[in-house]
Amino acid sequence: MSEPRSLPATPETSPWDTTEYWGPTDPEQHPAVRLVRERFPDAFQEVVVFRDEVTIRVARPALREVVDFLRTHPELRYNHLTDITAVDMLYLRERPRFDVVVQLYSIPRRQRLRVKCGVDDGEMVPSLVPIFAGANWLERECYDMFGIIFEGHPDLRRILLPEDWDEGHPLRKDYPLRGYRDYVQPGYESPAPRIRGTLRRPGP
Amino acid sequence: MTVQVLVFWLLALVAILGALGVVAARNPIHSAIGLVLSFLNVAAIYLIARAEFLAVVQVIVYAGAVIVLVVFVTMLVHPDDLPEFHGRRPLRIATGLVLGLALLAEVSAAILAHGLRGTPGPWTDDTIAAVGGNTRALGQVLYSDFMLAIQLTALLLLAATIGAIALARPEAVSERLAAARRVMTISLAHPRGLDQPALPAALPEPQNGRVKEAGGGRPIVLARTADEFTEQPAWGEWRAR
Amino acid sequence: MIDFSQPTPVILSEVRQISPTRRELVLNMGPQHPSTHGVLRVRLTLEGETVIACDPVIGYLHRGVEKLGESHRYAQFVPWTDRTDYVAAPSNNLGYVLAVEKLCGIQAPERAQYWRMIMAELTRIASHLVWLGTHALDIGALSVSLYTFRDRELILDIFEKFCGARLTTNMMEIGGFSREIPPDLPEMVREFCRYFPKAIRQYEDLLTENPIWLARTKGVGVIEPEVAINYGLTGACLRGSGVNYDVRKAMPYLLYDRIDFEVPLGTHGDVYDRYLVRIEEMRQSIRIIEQCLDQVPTDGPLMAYESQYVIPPHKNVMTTAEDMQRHFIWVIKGFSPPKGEVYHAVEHSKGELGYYIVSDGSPIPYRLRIRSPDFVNLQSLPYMAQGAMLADIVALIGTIDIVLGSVDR
Amino acid sequence: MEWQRLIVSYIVGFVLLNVLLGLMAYMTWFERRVLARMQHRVGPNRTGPFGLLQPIADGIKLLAKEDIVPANADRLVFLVAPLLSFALAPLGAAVIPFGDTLHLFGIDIPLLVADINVAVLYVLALGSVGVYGIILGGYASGNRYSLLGALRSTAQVISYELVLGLSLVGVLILSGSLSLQDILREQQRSLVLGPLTLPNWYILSQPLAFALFLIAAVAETNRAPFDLPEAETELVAGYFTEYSGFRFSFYFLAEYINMIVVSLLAATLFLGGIDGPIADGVWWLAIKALFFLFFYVWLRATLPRFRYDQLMGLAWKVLLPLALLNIALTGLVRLWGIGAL
Repeated sequence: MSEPRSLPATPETSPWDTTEYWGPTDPEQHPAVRLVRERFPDAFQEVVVFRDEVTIRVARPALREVVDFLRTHPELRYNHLTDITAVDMLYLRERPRFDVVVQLYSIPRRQRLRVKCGVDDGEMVPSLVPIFAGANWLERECYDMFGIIFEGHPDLRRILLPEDWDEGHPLRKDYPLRGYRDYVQPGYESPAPRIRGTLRRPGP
Repeated sequence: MTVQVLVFWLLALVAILGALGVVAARNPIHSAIGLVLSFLNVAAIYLIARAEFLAVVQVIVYAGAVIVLVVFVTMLVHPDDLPEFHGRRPLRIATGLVLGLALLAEVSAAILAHGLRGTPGPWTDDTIAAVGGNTRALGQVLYSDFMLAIQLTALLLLAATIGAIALARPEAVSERLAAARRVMTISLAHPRGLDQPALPAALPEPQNGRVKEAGGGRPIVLARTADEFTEQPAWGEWRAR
Repeated sequence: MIDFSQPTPVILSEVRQISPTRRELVLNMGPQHPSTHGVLRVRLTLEGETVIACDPVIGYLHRGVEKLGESHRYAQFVPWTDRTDYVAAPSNNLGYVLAVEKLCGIQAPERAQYWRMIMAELTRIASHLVWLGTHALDIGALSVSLYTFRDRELILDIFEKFCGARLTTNMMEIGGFSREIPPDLPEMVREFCRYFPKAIRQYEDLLTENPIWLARTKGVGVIEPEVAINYGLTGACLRGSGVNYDVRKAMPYLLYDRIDFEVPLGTHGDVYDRYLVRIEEMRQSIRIIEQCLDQVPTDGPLMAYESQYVIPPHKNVMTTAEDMQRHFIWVIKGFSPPKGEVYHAVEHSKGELGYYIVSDGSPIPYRLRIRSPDFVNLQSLPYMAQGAMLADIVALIGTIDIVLGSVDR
Repeated sequence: MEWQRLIVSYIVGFVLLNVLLGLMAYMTWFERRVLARMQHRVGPNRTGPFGLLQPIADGIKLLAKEDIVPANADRLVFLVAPLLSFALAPLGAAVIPFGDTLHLFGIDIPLLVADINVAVLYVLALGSVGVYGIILGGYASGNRYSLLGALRSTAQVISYELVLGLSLVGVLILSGSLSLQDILREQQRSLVLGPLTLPNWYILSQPLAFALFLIAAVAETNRAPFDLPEAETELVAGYFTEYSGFRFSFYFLAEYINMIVVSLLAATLFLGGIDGPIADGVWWLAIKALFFLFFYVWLRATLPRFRYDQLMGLAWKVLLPLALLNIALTGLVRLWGIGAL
């Protein structure tokens, strides 16, 4: 009994591709894609499908309008804001530097959708707080971790890091994993020693 | 007798010291403590005079209730709202002096008129014992001879209570709360503007889900499929809040 | 029908502009406080005992788990998911593992999926038990917490039997389970299922009809359904308001579509309803576990060994050169899933737990985002706290069911 | 003769105080053991047989701890407040009769420290003064949790003191005296109702007053479900948040002594005190008081905590009207002389 010599990278038909949890996987048949393209011909940029997941990329200034349209259109009704996050695309492309990723879910239609927009340093993304109360902390976290400014956010301050954190935004790709400097505990002169030793095995 | 006199002087001294503390202390709480001290010693003096009931009532009412309320209010008041104790206030000093002198004159006049021991009344040890203790005697006097005065006092206190409640205006708190709520809800992006009309009451339509009595007089709905209660929540008694 | 089409007008201003007046008292509740469930800090503005404003301050347990995810290989990150929501570790494992499997396009064998469901439901019960105990303790019912922790021990014993660990289990692996199920485990789980309904009745005897409990929870912390949706709440916080959204039903993962169970929905959206919903969820979990035990095949593979993304079977590593090689590379270098991005959500005991993974084709995730349910749910605290009393705040923190490890990540 | 009585009284008081302190220490042990049994635990069982030495170990530990005074505390008040609380707590036991007069060495020794003719009021007065320990401690700590605890405690004690006092008025009307000796004597009579011979305990003639007294007493001693001043899940520890070491233990002990005194008082006022079916004596009092102490622990194990507004609502909207109703009814019965009650 031996295992097959070479294994396929990915099964030909993955069970994940046909769930329809994100609507039709053919972009042309997807109602959200069609309607957004009709309604925002200028802002609509592209649609990407991976596995069963449908991602719409729109222009940055129109993000709020698009999301509001997706939320209120009677055929779409993506009324649940699942998540807002960002991806630092520093190593993947030239510009813009970040992608802001909005995950939407329609409770009545039981479908998800992902909306993306690119943003560079110094640019502002329209905040979603006016349409989704739940965007408040999610956008604050984005600001905290990436330094993305959300225009129209009522209370944009750091949320997970201390308010006086002055070392930038840690989820950026150019932020070193261990931070920029050693943390010195107040009242102590030298930083806590960094443990660099090897693992010790218990003796015989 | 000598022991009693000694104890009396001691109690009187502490009572006066406490009273002085009330005036002298800067901290209002310390003043209140001084007042309690004074009251307790006065109660002890009553005890020496064999007026046990009066002594205990003095402790319950004055030390136990009145001063407790004074302390309560003092703790509630923000330190900035307390009157300034520093600096000279000529008007206040003058008023205090005049009132103090008037009181002194009054007490002196009383002492001069009747002597330090005062005039003995109808209630002696024997008459009190005949009635059956000073509690009983006090009750008899209060609720027969001074009935009218007692009732009037009670009426006055009731009126004062009602007046105090009216002055304190419980709705002041709710007004402030409503204002704060407006600020808070707006700032945190209240999903439904505060002034918007509430949605109409919508009782759960029995779709596929079954209603289960969960306890506490409260039903919960068990949804069987994923499609029910997504358009129309299982939400009853909207205005229950 | 609720009209979601109307945009809601809001005026935006700064929270910090609310400065306390003289009659108000600013109280810092936490981060060291008995009932903030860890290191939550709530800045309360009080007038007397009435809460005027409430501002949750979080981040005291922030460890940068997402940053760590971007520096660990895919399989290395599984233990880190234990450390986010540490009272429901297997569910976290499950969410992450499923997201990676979706990214790779593989699926665990049927038997493994059943066992994953059993473990996930046991986790849900364990997590709800911790919630119930601490919630009741916050409101002052002392004994319930001892009872719930007593019964949670039984679940932890099952976990220990299954994987050797009790709290941070690191139970799920990418592709299934690489170790055989202990032969007496099914009987152990069945025994628990027989016992546990009695335990639920015991908790309910202490709380459900208790007049003080009713007075403390009924009508407190009401969230209307559209508000709950707008805040993005999930889990019992959303279902307590009567909105039917349970990932297990709405978008079945694993084999939940084969199981017959019901989703409890509240009718008033207050603390008491969320309590009832969670109690009923525990009953439904028992139902699910029993069905899984009936349906699970006793034999068959537990790991999707046919994929290159899965660690080779231990026996073959020791006997065949190819698998030893693969194993070596898998451990040292990791595996490289295809380029792409996936978001996969599971129904965690606290709500929708989603993992969003961006892969650039290297063995390390390019971006790993944890959409933790309690982080989003906690946002509704200021809304619920409007006009509440100080004592209600602890009930409200309890009813959201937060674990700060998951909120702060 | 006067001096002799005074000295006897002092000795009885001294013995009583020490017994009370010992009881109080074992009350903590009792509570922990009973609570543990109710919660499927074992409770303290390591120090001595059945953990019986645990209170002593706890006492030594608390005495050995550092006595911390916060920087922004009102120092003098902060230091004195727990002493006040602790000193006032056992005084209530002075008026409780523990038995009939004892003849020893040719001296009549009454088993009671002082027979005050306003004993009931005296106990109430002690309760109302005892709150100062809590208020001042909470105020002086300079901590907001302590302040809130003190505020809660003030409002609670004033409200429930009222209920406590009014619930006793029925008993006082029936007995016609404020002295506990007299009330006890009155209860030692037996009541003949046709074929039944019942003790004339006031729990039978005043059940409503008994219930009110019980509720108000739990609130007065700040015990669950009325333990709002020290609600640990809301106010950390309430008024004694900042206290440590033996000052903390003073508050702790005062609470337990208060519980014992209130239990003794309830037993004396409503359950006939030392009166029992056979062989009257202090043991009957002990059994009855133990029942109340167990009741305290039982409540704590079972019930959640009230909210502040519910607590005040209960006192003013439910208990107070009931107490007034009870007084009116009792007064009418007494006035018309119906029944031998």
